[in-house]
Order: sequence, then structure tokens, then C-alpha cells
Amino acid sequence: MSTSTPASSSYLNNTTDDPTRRAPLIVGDNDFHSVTNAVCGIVEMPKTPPAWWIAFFISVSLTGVLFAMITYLITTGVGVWGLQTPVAWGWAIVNFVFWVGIGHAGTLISAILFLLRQRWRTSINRFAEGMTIFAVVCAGIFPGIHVGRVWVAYWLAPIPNQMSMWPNFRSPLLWDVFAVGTYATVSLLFWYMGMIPDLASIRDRAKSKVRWFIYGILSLGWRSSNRHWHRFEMAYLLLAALATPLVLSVHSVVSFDFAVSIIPGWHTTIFPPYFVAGAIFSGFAMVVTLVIPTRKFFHLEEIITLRHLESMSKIMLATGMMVGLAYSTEFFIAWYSGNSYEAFAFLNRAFGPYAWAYWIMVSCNVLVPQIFWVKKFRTNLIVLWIASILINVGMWFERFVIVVSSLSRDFLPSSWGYYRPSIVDVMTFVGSFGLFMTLFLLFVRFLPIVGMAEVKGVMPQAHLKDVAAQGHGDYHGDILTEKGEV
Amino acid sequence: MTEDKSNDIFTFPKWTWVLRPGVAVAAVGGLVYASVVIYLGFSPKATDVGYMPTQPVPYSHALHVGQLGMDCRYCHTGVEQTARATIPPTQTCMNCHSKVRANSEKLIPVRESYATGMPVPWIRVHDLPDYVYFDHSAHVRRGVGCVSCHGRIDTMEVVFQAEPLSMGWCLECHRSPEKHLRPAEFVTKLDWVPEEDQLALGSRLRETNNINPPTDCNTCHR
Amino acid sequence: MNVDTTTRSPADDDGAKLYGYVANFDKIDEFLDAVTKVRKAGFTKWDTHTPFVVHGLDAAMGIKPTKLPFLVFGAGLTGCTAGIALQWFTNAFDYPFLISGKPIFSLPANIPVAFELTILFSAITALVGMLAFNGLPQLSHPLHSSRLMKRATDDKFLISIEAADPNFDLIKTRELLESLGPLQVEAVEA
Amino acid sequence: MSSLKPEKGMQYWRSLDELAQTPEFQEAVQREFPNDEWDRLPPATRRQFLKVMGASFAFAGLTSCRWPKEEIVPFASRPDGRVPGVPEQYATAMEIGGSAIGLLVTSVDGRPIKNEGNPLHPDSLGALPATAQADILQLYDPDRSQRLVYRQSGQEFVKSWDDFAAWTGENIAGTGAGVAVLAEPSSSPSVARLRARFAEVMPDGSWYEYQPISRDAERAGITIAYGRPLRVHAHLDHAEVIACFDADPFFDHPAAIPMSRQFAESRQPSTQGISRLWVAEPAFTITGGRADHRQAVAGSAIPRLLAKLARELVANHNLALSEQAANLEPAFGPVSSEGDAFVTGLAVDLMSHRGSGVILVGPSQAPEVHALAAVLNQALGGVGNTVSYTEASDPERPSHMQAIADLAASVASGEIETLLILGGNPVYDAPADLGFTDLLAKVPNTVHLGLYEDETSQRCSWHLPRAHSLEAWGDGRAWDGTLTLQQPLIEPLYGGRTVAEVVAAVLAESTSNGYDIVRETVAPVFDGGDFEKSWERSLHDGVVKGTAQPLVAVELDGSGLAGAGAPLAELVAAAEPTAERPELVLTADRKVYDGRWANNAWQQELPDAITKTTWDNVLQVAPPTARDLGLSEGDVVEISAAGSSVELPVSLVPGQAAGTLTASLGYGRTAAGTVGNSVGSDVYRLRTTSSPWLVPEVDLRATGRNTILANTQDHFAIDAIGFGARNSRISTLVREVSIDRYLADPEVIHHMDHHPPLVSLWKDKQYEGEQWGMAIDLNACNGCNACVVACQAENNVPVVGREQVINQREMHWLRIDRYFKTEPGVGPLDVDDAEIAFQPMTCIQCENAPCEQVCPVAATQHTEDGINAMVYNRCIGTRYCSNNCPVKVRRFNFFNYHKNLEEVEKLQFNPEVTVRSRGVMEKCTYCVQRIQNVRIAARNDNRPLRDGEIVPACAQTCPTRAIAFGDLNDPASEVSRLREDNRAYATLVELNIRPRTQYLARLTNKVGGGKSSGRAPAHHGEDPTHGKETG
Repeated sequence: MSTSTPASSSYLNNTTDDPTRRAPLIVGDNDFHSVTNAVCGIVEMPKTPPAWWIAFFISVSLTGVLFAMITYLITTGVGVWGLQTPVAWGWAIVNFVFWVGIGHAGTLISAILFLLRQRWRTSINRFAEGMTIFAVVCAGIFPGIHVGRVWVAYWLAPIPNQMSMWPNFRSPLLWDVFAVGTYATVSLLFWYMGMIPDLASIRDRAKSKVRWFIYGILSLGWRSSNRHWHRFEMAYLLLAALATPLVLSVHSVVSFDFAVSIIPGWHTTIFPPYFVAGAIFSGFAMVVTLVIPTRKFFHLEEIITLRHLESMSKIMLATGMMVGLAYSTEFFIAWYSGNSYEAFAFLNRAFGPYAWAYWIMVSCNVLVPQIFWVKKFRTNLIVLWIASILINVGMWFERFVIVVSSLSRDFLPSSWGYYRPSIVDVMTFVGSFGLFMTLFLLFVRFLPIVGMAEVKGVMPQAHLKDVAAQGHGDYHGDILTEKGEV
Repeated sequence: MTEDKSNDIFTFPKWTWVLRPGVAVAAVGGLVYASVVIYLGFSPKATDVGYMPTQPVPYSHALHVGQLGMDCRYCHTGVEQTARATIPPTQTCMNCHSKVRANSEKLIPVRESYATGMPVPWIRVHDLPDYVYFDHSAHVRRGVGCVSCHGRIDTMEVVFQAEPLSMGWCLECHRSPEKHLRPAEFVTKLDWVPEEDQLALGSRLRETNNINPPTDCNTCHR
Repeated sequence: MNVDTTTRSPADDDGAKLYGYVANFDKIDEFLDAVTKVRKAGFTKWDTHTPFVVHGLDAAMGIKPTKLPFLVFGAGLTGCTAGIALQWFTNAFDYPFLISGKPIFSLPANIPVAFELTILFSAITALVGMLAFNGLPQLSHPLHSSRLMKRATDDKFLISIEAADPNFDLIKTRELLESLGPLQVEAVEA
Repeated sequence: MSSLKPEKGMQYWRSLDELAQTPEFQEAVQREFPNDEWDRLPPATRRQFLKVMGASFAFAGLTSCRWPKEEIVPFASRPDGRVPGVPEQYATAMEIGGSAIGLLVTSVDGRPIKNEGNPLHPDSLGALPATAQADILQLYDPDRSQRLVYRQSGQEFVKSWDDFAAWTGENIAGTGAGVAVLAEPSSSPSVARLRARFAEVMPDGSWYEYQPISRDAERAGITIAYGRPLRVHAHLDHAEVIACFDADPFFDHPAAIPMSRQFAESRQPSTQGISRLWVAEPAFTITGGRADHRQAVAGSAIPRLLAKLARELVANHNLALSEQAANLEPAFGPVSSEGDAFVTGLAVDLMSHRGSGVILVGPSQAPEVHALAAVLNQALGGVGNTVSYTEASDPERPSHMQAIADLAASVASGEIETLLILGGNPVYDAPADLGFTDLLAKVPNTVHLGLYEDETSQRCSWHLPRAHSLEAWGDGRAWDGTLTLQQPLIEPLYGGRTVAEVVAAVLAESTSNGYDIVRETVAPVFDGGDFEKSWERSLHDGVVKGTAQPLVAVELDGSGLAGAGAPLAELVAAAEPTAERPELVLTADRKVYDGRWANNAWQQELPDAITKTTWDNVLQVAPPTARDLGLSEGDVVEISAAGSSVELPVSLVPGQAAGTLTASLGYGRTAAGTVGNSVGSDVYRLRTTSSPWLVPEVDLRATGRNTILANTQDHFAIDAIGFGARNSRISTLVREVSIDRYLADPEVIHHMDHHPPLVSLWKDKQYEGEQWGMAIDLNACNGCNACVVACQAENNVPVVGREQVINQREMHWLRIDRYFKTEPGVGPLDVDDAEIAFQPMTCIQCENAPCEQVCPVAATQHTEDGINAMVYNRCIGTRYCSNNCPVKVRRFNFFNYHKNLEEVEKLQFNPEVTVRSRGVMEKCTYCVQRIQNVRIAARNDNRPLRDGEIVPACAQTCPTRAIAFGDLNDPASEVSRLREDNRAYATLVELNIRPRTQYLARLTNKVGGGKSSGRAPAHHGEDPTHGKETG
């Protein structure tokens, strides 16, 4: 990382804690144009770097594996997975919840931080939103293919039919269909809408007719008219206001799949907040995992600054603690409720056949984030990166523990079982990462990965010298250059 | 700091204004169109009604039932006792045709069958999915006329499927049977029409015979 | 940051029909002053083009708040009603079936779907409404043929005045614009 | 209709049932009627025909999605009384181990689809053991032999029956010198008659009877005691104290059904008290599971235990043995029953119930032990009341072990030219020490008649296909001697013939077809009257009334007993086996019996009642013994004795006698067929003529390999946490209380669970009209598995195979949960003794069914008559319902389990039940097809349903009538009555799921009440949460 020559790169560290000065959100000698160049430069690269090709090749081949597995699954039967009678939901659902969880950071960063006027979001929100979409795409695959008869899965939709049958709206699974569907749609709209002005920038810089044509279409003829900006701002605000409860609802509804059932270890009122916290947690972890290499590779250190990463690690620390609290609350309630089945379910998690998974979960999700109390670690990219990966591992295991360990031992000891994933389970999961990375790579190569318009809006140059004219007294910090202060 | 020195400014032609209304129309219209096509195209009304396979023997219900006035039950003996109406054995045909039209070549397959004991391979016209369990006796005994499901067989030269026989179609009658109930003696009278209003009659029969067809799944699916 | 100063003389501007003038600035404060002046000059068919949302610009231009929120609110209500209605019709009216001994129709079970549909309807309306009000997509617009406009999505701040404006005058308007101290003024053909 | 794609498979067999109306089948059916020419169709062609038909239908199914073309092929001329698609039932019979059991077989369009018991038959009483039910699968088994084979100098020739007739003409003639018959013992009078004819026609010929599993020891023991072979009949309905020494009267006995039913009835709570069952056995049996007092005793220690008892009775209770038996007493030896609670307690119990006690000894114990038991029964006054005797058929016959030994001897001496093996499979199941396989090679001409081309067939010069019992005429005798008729329901699919027919053919009898043979045999039985009338009557009933053997008065025989003293003393003195020098006890398998059902997929997949193992035979070891030997579940060990050795996986079974290993016969077949080949290991190899059931002092060596056993229960539940939780739950799941406690406080059952009041958020649904419900009496159930197979046969439940069972994907709709109840605080590996609790578990049809609310497409919902309906064709397979099912009785089709079935196998399908395809959930429906059909019939005759008119398959076949089904809204119905019973309780009542199936608690009758197995009763306050709030 940029620790090679401290002298030259010290300016990159804007993680000051000095309360008298607001730290700048963008560092370096940047003006609007340089920002445009930096971001559009990635899209306009004359030739794609070989590293990208290598990564892309790997991802695409993994995607191939994913679809091969899906074909095998659909032609042969769900039996190719490790599922069985007590544990009728396995990796497919675990992966679904895992990906949906990751799909939360984007909308959260865009929407909630927007409403909270967290201006530092601007550098990373586009990136995170993109990640959201791709994660939701991966998530969406699993409930789709995990049903026994994919070819009639459309019965989930309330379509008038010759059977005059309708879906059962009492089922959490159906709520899920609507929640995830809505979430995917809204995230996509949000993402695209924010991108329109930036697409216009690329269009206006286009040198080839093709590029101009494509981005021209995509940017819908945006001419950055302020009369448009006015409504754009309002629409964006509204979308943010809508997406915020949505993002909270989605994982709540996902958690209903479990909470509404009667299985000990599932039937818990704590699930919605617990799942949402977990989702944010894993979402941010995934953003960090992706953003650290990307910003290095495309030299975006000045735009996606160390301070951004530090803030995210703080959020991870906070949400990690929430998740930890949820774990302990579960145990307390299991004991306090006096319900012997509930009590056993949790003892069994911690000390039963699946104890190994449980303790991986606890150490990754609760212990690892504790290092973020120390600023040295928050700002050390290597540590941060590894931690973020561990957190993702932990969050996957959280879902595994919830789904599998609860199901494997419920009420009647006669029907207890032990679930083992099949190789197909594993390949499918790995494949889904391939799909995710493929989409992500295409995104960083062909779309503006930083919201230029928004970043410019929070740059020092964007704020008025004329105090009288200052709309509202928001101060975007001073320009930090390599020489230091201006 | 690169500066755009190129003189060519690309612009879209003026006609592209149509895109705006175009997109709107396409979005709305396409949706409507698709749903209509699917609804009409996939409904059994379109796919199943009118199925008229050619049978090994050109047996005419129009002739036997319509003109000669034979009762359905003469051939379909099981219809009042069992789930199946039962297709008659060749024996039944020969009861008459050993004398009547004994030499008609249309009847060759029948005579062959009778001689060899090999059956006549009729083609099934009214074919419910195999997970549907329909019981003729249960319906006929309650006064549901043959015509309600099979149409005017007595006018058919070649039998064809007159009703969709879809689940929704079954449910209509199970929900309001009065539309189809008739006195037991007229069950096989395909051309019978009630003197009074069908609904009045139907409701009365439903009342007296205590007919409440269930709409439970396992009424038909086992 | 050096600026391209190749200004085309008015002489070039006759001939083809004129859409209007475009002037570009690169300092926000100057730009805002200019905007205020243009507005004071009583133009109606004019606009500004900025690479990002400039605070106080709406005020300077005197743009009235948009009606979009009401539209979205309406859509939200529709979505919610549609959600409840759908669930009532399908599960309680058209083919009511007995599930887990629960009532045929009870609101709690219907809240999630109703909620999601509320969001879905409003979100779609928000985007579509915004585009509709802005008259987008509009791929072809005279301003797209302006060279200055190309930096409007980058780092320049533009004012455009349409020839169609009653107060528009080939010479005066141009002088007015040049008086505001822009980097350039360009006449754009319709 | 692409959405229906998976169902295409089903169309398939529905078409096949149309197929049943095709000429071939009609011919077949016609020919089953009297005086018809036997079919001479070369066997292969019928198979091909079936294949082709099936294939064509499959093709039809796959053509145009729009209108799958289906043909209807009506009769050319329909026989009277035949209505297509209407099931008919015929009474017939089958023979198991030399005793006939009556069947009532359901047949649709000429294809038998289900075996049920014949209510008029004394050994069936309407019920049927799992084996006899599963036998119908054998009928359609494509692996069954389908041709006559003649082998000569390593070459095979396919022959016809005529060729065989010609061959016998040349080779089996004259006085029969050098001709020997090795027949499977049969109770059939026809076979007996032909055997007599054989003796006449071929005086120099010899006839041997052998079967590996028999009650010969008992027969020998009785001969010792009474001087002649007699058949023992226990009347448990008269017994108040039942003592079983290594005996399993409820399962391993031709009259198991009547006996277990009598016992179940004697356990119904009454103020007179209930009977008490004492069991001493080396390994758990069905009977042992029901015991009030059970002691795990090594097989070799059973004689000592009985001797102890005798001594106790004589010495401490002054029981006078009759003087004929006096000289047995020394044999009781110096054993003292000091501190042996079992013996002392039993002695007291027997003495206080003189005349109403009975001592039963199992067939695997030595004759002397049986003799001693007979003596004690006599002395205790049980004879005539709890025990009675009838003359044994064929008193001269030597024991089967003797017979096969004699045959071996004469083969060895080269006397035998021609050996006819009629049924049986001696190459596989003859005692190892005879080396029968090699001997067989010495015989120039060998003929084998068998259902399969099995191990024996492959080594014989002739193989003849044998007719299945549902394909042939025959007769037999019940255990009590009642004459039973067997009529065919279908033409021999593969052109097989019966033993009687073959013998008749060999003897060139004038009447050589089964029908005539049987009529000739039974003619004398119908003395007087119109023969045809009585014949029709008997055919209809399946039994000839009043033909049971008369009971005989008996007198102990001093001389015989005198000789028994010494050997008994020897047995009593036998050394206790230890973990280091363990003994191996061989048993008849509860599923494949002697191996004859090895190729029966239903039986292979049926979980063993005790070990819950499928597709394998295991070495049962007591946990402490295993711990001492350092063995754990699934370890493969090598057991060797007398030179031969067998490898078996270890299965830890609490309640197994220490130092005693138990393994069941009938596995490790090499020529059983595709299903049964190389399943498990063949322990016949350790069997000897001298000691067929007990192999003392075997060497045991761990191979270091470990296999996963295909168990349907106890997956991975042996960790401390799971073990503890399991034990703590059993007492509320399977409630049990001593009769005394129950009589003292009838409400006690309802105090066994505690939970907050069960309140709903909404008004409870009121159910009008018929409301189906079920009551299962755990006090009657003995876990025999009959219901499991009945359900499988009725509902087209697929078999999934070993691998899938290991993946926990077995499909049984009805399973029997088996819990070992052990002392609290004892670790899983220290459990030396245990009690067993059985709980038949199937969909309990919750009124507030958790499965329903979670199904997104409403594929499972509640019907107006209160059934939790499962709609396969609506199911999309989210499996959410299974997750949310508290009792996990829903089964999912992970694959298309019917894909690999051959057409002929599909003929067994029940056309009244949809065959489920891949990707859908399925479960118990209370046999809704039976409900609907009966209901429609009743409605057609405008009459209300009668209670007991609708009987689900499981209830129909239950030997102990443990399952009751009926209308809960009808206060008079049996099920309502049982649900009002104080013993009635619902499982997991605290979940407020309101199951429609409730259980009746089990009663124990330990001496002095014993320790209550139930949870300590609660304060008897007015706790609203107690009792039947479960609707």
C-alpha cells in the first residue's frame, strides 16, 4: 500500500482527530477536472490492464462452474446437495442469507448516510451500491434454484391461472419474494439514477462514436441543467428516504423465514434487529475487502481516503459488538425463558456436534473486530483487509450455525440428524463468488466507480468564498496538498 | 490535463424525441400484450377444448345417441356405480352389430376384435392429469348431467372435448353446483332443458339432496 | 488551470437558426453572481448547467420546489392499498383456504407485503416522475452540440439563454453575458 | 402444460393399469378360473410384452405436450362381475417356515397390489407381519427366475417344462433307487399326499426336509418330556404371568399374531390388574421390549437361569415336580439364586399365580431346556390353561439338522444319483460343517426348483422356476392345524410351478396341475355335503372351518426325562462368556428371515425394530463390552470360529447381554438378485449342525475399518449433550406409568407435562361434520413394523436404497421411534441395561399445523374434515414445511425414486394414490384415498358412514390393534372413546399444534409397582394447563 515512501504519502493520511479542524474528505491537489480525469480515466483506459484480464478470466470460469452446478442440480434433483430430512435447508439458504446480508452495505451507505448528511459517503457509495446489486444477484439465485421443481417456481407469483390457485400470503417465504424483489429493484434504480450525471461526463469526454453512443443512451441525454438537478436532488432524497426503511425491512423479512417458524433456535423475536446488524456488519466488511485493492490498483487513494476506511472500520466495530450482544442475548433468553427445547438448542450450538462452526463464528465476528479499538489497526490497510475477510467468513458461519445446527436437532430425538454438504454445495457457493467478481470487474472497468458529481459537491472548491451566499454553513475542509496546508 | 481539441461533436438525430413516448408506450403496452397472450394462449380453453382425435372405429354418437336415442348407460355401464364410466367391451357393440350392418366395413375393427379377442384401441378424449381423481358415480348420482362436462355428445359425429376440464372450471361447479344440477332421471338426457329457471331448480335440488361439494384439495388430489 | 479562450465572433452566428447563447464560468462565486444578474435581467427561458448540485443556485435562479414528493406519496398509498387488496382478494375472497387454523384474513400477516409494495411503487414513481418532469430521456437537444457544454459535466459552470425568450436580443443578450466575465460565450444553433 | 412435466412419469403407470385390460392380462385372469388350460407362453415373452407396453406408454407420455395421447383398451368381452378399476379382494395363503398364514389380497384390474391378513385365519386374524406383506413385491420382482435352465459341462441351455418332463422320464424312474428329494418343509396336505405317493412309487427313493430356521429344539424337548413330538400352544389370554427364556412369542413364532394380540388385550387397564411379562434373553427382541422385568442373559446362561428358577421353586417354594421329573433335580446343580432378584421375584410371581403362569423357551435353546420348561409348566398347573398341546404332524420326521446331515452322509457315500431340491436354498443356508456345496458337486443329476436362480440353482444341473404363492394353487395348515387354501390372483408371470406340481410331474401323476391336486387333497376333508359348495365356500373364506387339530391330554414321560438330566447339568454348568471370550448368538432376521426376502427392497429398507439398521446385518454388542474391547459404532470386526470367519460392523445396543454378540442370518447373499446381493455378511458360515444357534468362544478382531451404518435413528446422537437431552425427553414423549399408580390416580398421565396455558391469538376454528382422528395405544404397540410396510404398500412409498438412507432420506411415511430408556446419569458407553419404548410416528395431522402456514404456494392446507392435506401436484419443493414440522414426518423426493423401476415392478402400484415425482414433499394422509372411496360409496347409497368402515392401512394390519381411526365428532366412535381415555395424551402439546393423532400411555406392571418410568407427578392443584386441552 501507500506506506512505501512515508514522506510523499503522508498527506494521504487525513485521519486526524484534531477537533478544531475538520479533516478534508478528498486529499491531494485535486480540482474538479482532476477528479473527473481520475474517475473517467479508469473507464477510458486505452487498453485494459492484464491484471484485470487475469482476474476476469478466473471469475468467469468460476461463474461457469456455478452454472454447470445449477444445470446438474436442475436436471438431477435437489438430492445432489447434502440436504436430508431434519436439515432440509442447507448451504443454499445459508448462501442466500449471506449474500443478501452483504447486499445491505450499499443501500445503507447511500441512503442512511445520505439522510444523516455523512458527506464522506460520496467517495464510496457508488462502489458500495454496485456491490449491493451484484450481491443481491448472487443471493437471488439461491432461493430460485433450491426449490424442488424450479420449473413451477413461478407459482410463487400471484398470476391468474387455470387452477385458480393463489400463493399463500401467510408464508414468510412469500414475504421474502416480495422483499428481496423490491430491494433488488429499488437498489438498481437508486444506483442507476445516481450514475446518470457521471455517465453524462463520460459521454461528453467520449472520443469514439461507439463509446459516445453507448454512454449517450445510458445517460438519457442528461445536460446537467440545474432545473433538472433540482428534481434530481428531490428524487434522490426521496429514494434515500424510501430505501432506508426498505434496507431495514429486507433483512427483517429474511429473518422472519426463521423467526416465524417453531424450530428452537429460530423462533426468536430478536432476529430482525440481529440480522440487520449482522447484514450491515458483513456488508461493510465486503466493501472494505473490495475497496482496498481497487483504490490501490486504480490510484484512487486521494478520493477514497484512509479516513473513509477508518470510518468503515469504526462502523464494523460497532455492528460487530451489536452482533456479539445478540449472541449473548440469545443465550440469556434461552435460559431465562425456561423452555427446555430452546435451552438445549443453544447448548447444542456451543457444545454439540456443530460447536466448531459456532466458535469460528464467535471468534471472527466478536473477537476480530475488537482490534479496531486501536487506531493503528484501523489505519493499517493490511490488518484492515485481513480482518474484513475474517469477518465475512464469520458472518457466513453465523448463517450456517443458525440454519443447520437448529434444524439438525429439534423436538424429537428420533429425528435428529447430522448434515454434511456435498461437493456440489461447495462448488455452487464458490461459483457464486465467481459471478459476483465477474459483475464487479465489469463494473469497475466500464462504469464510473466513484460518484464524481457527488464528490465534487463536497470538495473545498465547491464551497462559496462569499459567506453571504453560502447556502447552509457546511464546510468541506481545506485542501491538503503534498506540501501540506494551503 | 488533457483538453478536447477534436472538432467532431456527436449528436443524436432529432427524431430521437420519439424515444420518450416510445418507451412509455412499449412499457405499458408490452405488459398488457404479454399478459393477454399468455392468458389466452396457455388457458386450457385455448389448448384443450376441441381436441378431436380420430378413433380406430368411426363410431358416431350423433347417430347412436342423437338419432337412435340410445341411453349413455347402455354402453357406459360403470358410470353410476364406479369412478370410471367404462368404455364398453366389443361384446356390447356386437349385441346389435352381429345383425345390424353385420357386413359394414366401418365395423371391420370391431368384428376383428370380437373374433380375435384383441381390444379396440380407442383414443382417450377426456383425459384428466393422473394426479386428479374424478369419480363418475359421485357426480352422476348427485344429478350432474353428462352434458355438463362432455357437452352435446348426441350431436357429435366424432367426439371432441367440449369443456376445458381445468381445475378452475371444476371449481366453478364445486362452488355453485346449482348451475348444473338436474333431477336424476334427466342426467343422461343431453338435450334436456328445465322448464323453470335452472338456478331455482338447482338450488332446490341442492337443498333437498344436501349437495355441498367440497373444495378441499384432497377431494380430487390424493 | 488554463482556459481555452478561442471565442467565436458573433459574425459566425448568423445563418443557421439560433438556439441561444451559452456562457461558461469556472469560479462558483462569479457564476452565482452572473446567475443572479441574468435572472434580474428578467429572462424566463434560460438555464444553468453545473457538474454537480451547487448550493444556493436554486435560490439564485428562483426555481420553485418540485411537485415530485406529492406524486411519490400518492404512489406509496396506491402501493399499500394494492398490497392489502391483493392479499385479501387472493387468500380471503377468491379461494379462501384453511391454514394452520388461522383466520382467513388477518392484517398482521399482510403487513410485510403491503409495505414492500408501498416502497416499490413509490421508488419507481420517484425515478420515473423525475425523468418525466425533466423531459428525459431526451437524447437530442441543441445544447448537446455546444462545445462548452462538454465541460458542464466536468468542471465548468454554464448559463444558457434561449433565443425563444421574449427578452432575447441577438446583440444585447450577448453583451450582457460577456459583461458577466465568462470564460467564453458561444452561440448554439437550434 | 410443461409445468406438469414431472407427472409424466405417473401417466405412465396409470396407462399401465389400463394395460391390465389387455388381452394377455385378461387371458391370464380368465385362466385363473377353473378347468383352464395352463399357460404355455414361453416365460420371457410376457416380460418383453410388459416392457414394450411400458415403453410405448412412456413414449406416448413424452409426445406432444399439448395432448398426451392415451389409449383405452377395453375388454373384448368383459367377464361377469368385473368392473374396470374396481379393487377386489381374494382370500389366499402363503407359507412361512412350514406354517401357512392366511392372506386377503387386493387386486385391481387383474394385478394383485396389496397383501392383507385374512380375518378368518387363526394365525392372521386380519393382521399380517411385515414379511408377509412385503412378499407381494417378490411377485413382481424382475430378478425372479424366468426360465428353465439345464447345465451340462459348463454350458447353459434354456429348456421348457416339456424338456424337463422328458428328462425326468429318462432319469427318474423305476423304484427310485439313487433318487433323493430335499424339500423345504411344508404344511401343505397336498405336498404330504404327494410325498406319500413318492414313497409308494419310489420305495427306494429318499425324502429329506430341511430349513435353516425351525422350532425343532422345542419339538425335541417335548419329545423328551412327553415321549412324543407335540406342538406347543401358549394361550396368553389365560396367562397372568408370562416368563420368556430367550423366547420371542410376539414375533418369532408362527402364531405370533394371536399371541401378541392376546397379550395386548391382557394389558388393558382393569382393576383386576394386568398380566406381567418376565423376559430373560441375550439380545433385545420384540417381546423383550414389552417386558416388565427383563434380564439380559448370555444365550449359554439361559439354561442356568431356568435351572435357578426351578431350584428356587422347588427349594424355597416347595413346588413339587411330578416324580417322572424327580431325577432332573440334581441337574439344577449347586446354583443359588441368592441376590438374583429376577429369579426370586419370578418364582414368587409364578407361585402366587399357579395355573395362570406360563414359561416359554425359545427355539434356539437346547431340547433339555424345553423339557425342563414343560416340566415346570406341568408342575405349576399351566397345562390345559395357559399351555396346551396338539399332535405334531409327521411325528417320525427327524430334525431338519439331522435330515440334512443324513443327506450329506448318503451323498458323501455316493448313493445318490439324482437330487431334487424343491424350494429352499441349502447351498446358502446349510450348516457350514457339512460342506454341502462341495457335496452337491458329487451328485450327477441335481434339480433345483426356486423362485430365483440362487446360490443353489447355480450349482445344479437343472433349474426350474417356482411359482409365487400368489400365482399358484395350493394349501397349507395354520399353526393350530386349520386347513388353509391358496388360490392364485394372477397367471404365473414367469411360468413358474409349485412344489406339488413338480412332484406330481416327476411321479407322472394323472392330476398334475395345482388346481386339481388341491381339489383332490381337500376332497376327503369336506366329508359329505356338496363338494363344489364347500369348495367355493372355503375358497371364499380361505380356510376350512373346524379343521384345527384337537388338543391332547399329556403325561410326562419319566424315561425321556431321566436321560435329560446329564445333558441339562452340562448346559447349566456352561461357563459365562466374557468380553475377551465372547459368544456369538445367531438369530433369524426380523426382515429377511432366513434370507428368502433378501431381494425384497421393502424388507431391506425396513429399519430393524431394535437396531433401526437398514440394508445390513450388524453385530450387536453391549456398550460396556464394546468399551472393554475398544470398539465403537460402525467398527468392522472379524469374528472367527472353527476355521471360518465373517466380517460385521458393530452396533452398540443397550440391553444386550455382556459378553454376548448377536448377529442375524439371511444376509451376504451372492445370488439373491440386484437388490439383495452382497448386502450384509453371511453368518451361516459360522453355523454348525451340533449348535446351530450359539457359537461359543468366538475370536473377535477389529479390522480397523469403520463403516457408516444405514440407520434411520440415532444419527450422531451419542455425544454427551445429545444423549442427556434425549433421555430427558423420552418420558414425556412416550408416557409410561405403572398400573398401580394409574389406578390410584387416573389423571397421572396428564400431569407429565407442564406448560403455560395454550391460548390462541384468534378465535378457534370450529370443525363441523366428520372430523378424522387417530389414537395409537402405546400399551399395545410392540414395534413389530407391520404398519410401516402396510403404509409403504398402500401409498406407493418409494425405496431409496442404502446410500440415501445414510443421507437420512428414507421415505417411510410411518416410522416407529425406538427409544432406549436408561438409568439417568449413566454415560452412553456405560449403559449396561435398558428398557425400550416404541412410538409409531407419522403425520399427527395437527389442527394448527406449523407446516401449513409456511408453504408459499399453499400446497399443504387443512381440509374441512380436519386432515392436513398434502397436494403433491401443487408442491414446488421449498421443503420449508419439513423444517417446520415438529415431528419431522414429512418426506421429500430428493430424486425421482421411481425412475429405475422396471415396468413389471410398477404393476404393484396402488392406482388410488398418486406416484410422487422428484422435487415434491409427501407424507401420511390418513389414507385419504380410502376415506374418499368409502365416503363416495356411502353417499351413493345415501347412508351415513359407519364407525370402523374406514380403516387406514396401518390400523388394518396392526397385530395388536394398537391403532384406532374414526370420526372425532361422533362421540360413539371408538377413536372418540379412546381419546376420552385417561391415558390419552398429545405429543408436544406445549406447542399448541393440537394433533389429530393422540397416543395412549403405556402401562407397566413391575412387581410392587416398581419405579415409575414417568416423570414425578405434579402437585394435584387446579392447574388449568393440565390434561386434554389439545382438542
